[in-house]
Amino acid sequence: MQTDIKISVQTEDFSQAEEVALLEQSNHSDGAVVTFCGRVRNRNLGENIQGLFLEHYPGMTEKSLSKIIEQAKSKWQINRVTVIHRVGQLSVGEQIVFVGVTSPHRHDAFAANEFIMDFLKVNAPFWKKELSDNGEKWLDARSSDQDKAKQWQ
Amino acid sequence: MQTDIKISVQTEDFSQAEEVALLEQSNHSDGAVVTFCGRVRNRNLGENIQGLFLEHYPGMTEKSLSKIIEQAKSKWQINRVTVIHRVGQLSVGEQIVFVGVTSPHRHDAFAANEFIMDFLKVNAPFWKKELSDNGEKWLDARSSDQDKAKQWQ
Amino acid sequence: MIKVVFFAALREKLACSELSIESDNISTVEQVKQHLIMQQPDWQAHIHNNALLSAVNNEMVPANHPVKSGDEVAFFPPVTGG
Amino acid sequence: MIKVVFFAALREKLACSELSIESDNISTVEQVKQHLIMQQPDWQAHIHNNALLSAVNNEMVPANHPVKSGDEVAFFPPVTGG
Repeated sequence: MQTDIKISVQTEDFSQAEEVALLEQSNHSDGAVVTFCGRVRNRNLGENIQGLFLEHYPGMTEKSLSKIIEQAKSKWQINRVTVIHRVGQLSVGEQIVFVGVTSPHRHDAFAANEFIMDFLKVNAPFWKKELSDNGEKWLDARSSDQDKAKQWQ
Repeated sequence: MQTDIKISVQTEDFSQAEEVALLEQSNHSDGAVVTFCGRVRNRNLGENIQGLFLEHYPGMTEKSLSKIIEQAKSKWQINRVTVIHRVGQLSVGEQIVFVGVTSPHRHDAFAANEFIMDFLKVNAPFWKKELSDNGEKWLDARSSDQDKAKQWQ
Repeated sequence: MIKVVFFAALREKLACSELSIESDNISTVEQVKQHLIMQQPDWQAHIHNNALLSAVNNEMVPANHPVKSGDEVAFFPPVTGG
Repeated sequence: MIKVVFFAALREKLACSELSIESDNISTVEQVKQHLIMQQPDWQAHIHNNALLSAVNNEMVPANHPVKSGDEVAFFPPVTGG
């Protein structure tokens, strides 16, 4: 059986088109493909953003993402999953994270993709430092992200 | 203000990469992009599928999709929406439908995208005729699709 | 005149995609159906099918929806796109 | 020996990304924290922060989680990726 899970933590940018092509390649049983892509916004909490610096915990990051994907696989019928997360310095508009999921059933693909993003937000060891007009600042975690993850239980 | 809604019913194939690029172009306020792509599966209800023929009701189709998108816009904070649906003869593995949604908030992008797909499935005038090993057959609507759409109310 | 259009499996069963009927004495979708069956009795089973959907001027409507001269009335099976 | 690593805002506040401590008399994450504060009293406010998260060997764990020689213990603020 081929490996259907791809996890990558990388400084380089990625191509959504290539990732979708990999998810769909020789895959004629999954009729549904759902993707999420998160990018650096130009505004956050009222401030003008110039960019982000993303730090992570090498080693733990991959294990944590792998565990989240396994949980999703145990809840829904999904076959291929790709998670890419960038680290390092990113400018406004740049891609930060990509999650792609394939399934024979569209609801499974939607639910699993959102589940993976919700748990990535609270369990995967990434930290954002924001560079705005007011200088550098580590972002605080949002209680709304904790609430979203709890809703799956 | 530029038009943020794109609806296309077409026989030609489309490029998800180009559609995502259009959704993201000069769009630095929406941090979340969710896409759905549905493709022709090789199996359905136990039969080997060779392809599909898709018929639609020209004129009504666009109005119906436009109404579904407006409903989604009234429920969630979403900015750009693209819906592409192909008609005519399609082979296994070919793309049938694409829905792309951008938002400042990931949950809004996920929910609106799934809402649009769920209502497209029950309200947009498209019909599939399946070509399988057992010949040609118009597909029956599924009660599970009606149930999914009702869950949003 | 009222324009009547049929789609998909229904179009094939009736062997008809489009026709026009006089609008005299027709004021609802249900009356359009009755008129069609009067003209073509062998269409009865296909037209009097509870699953059949109706649209007037491109809007999905119930059977008691008003119809007037110049309207386009469509009948079709439950949709199966996406 | 126990390897201790710090990340993000905590790493910057402590001005330290990694250190090693003797594992004698240390059997839980909470005891690692106490040991660090004993060595560096000015770390107290940063280490005794209820929001702080802990991981042992790359798994997120509560403060009473066991720790033994050879383990890697990490402390970091709530995560903010995605």
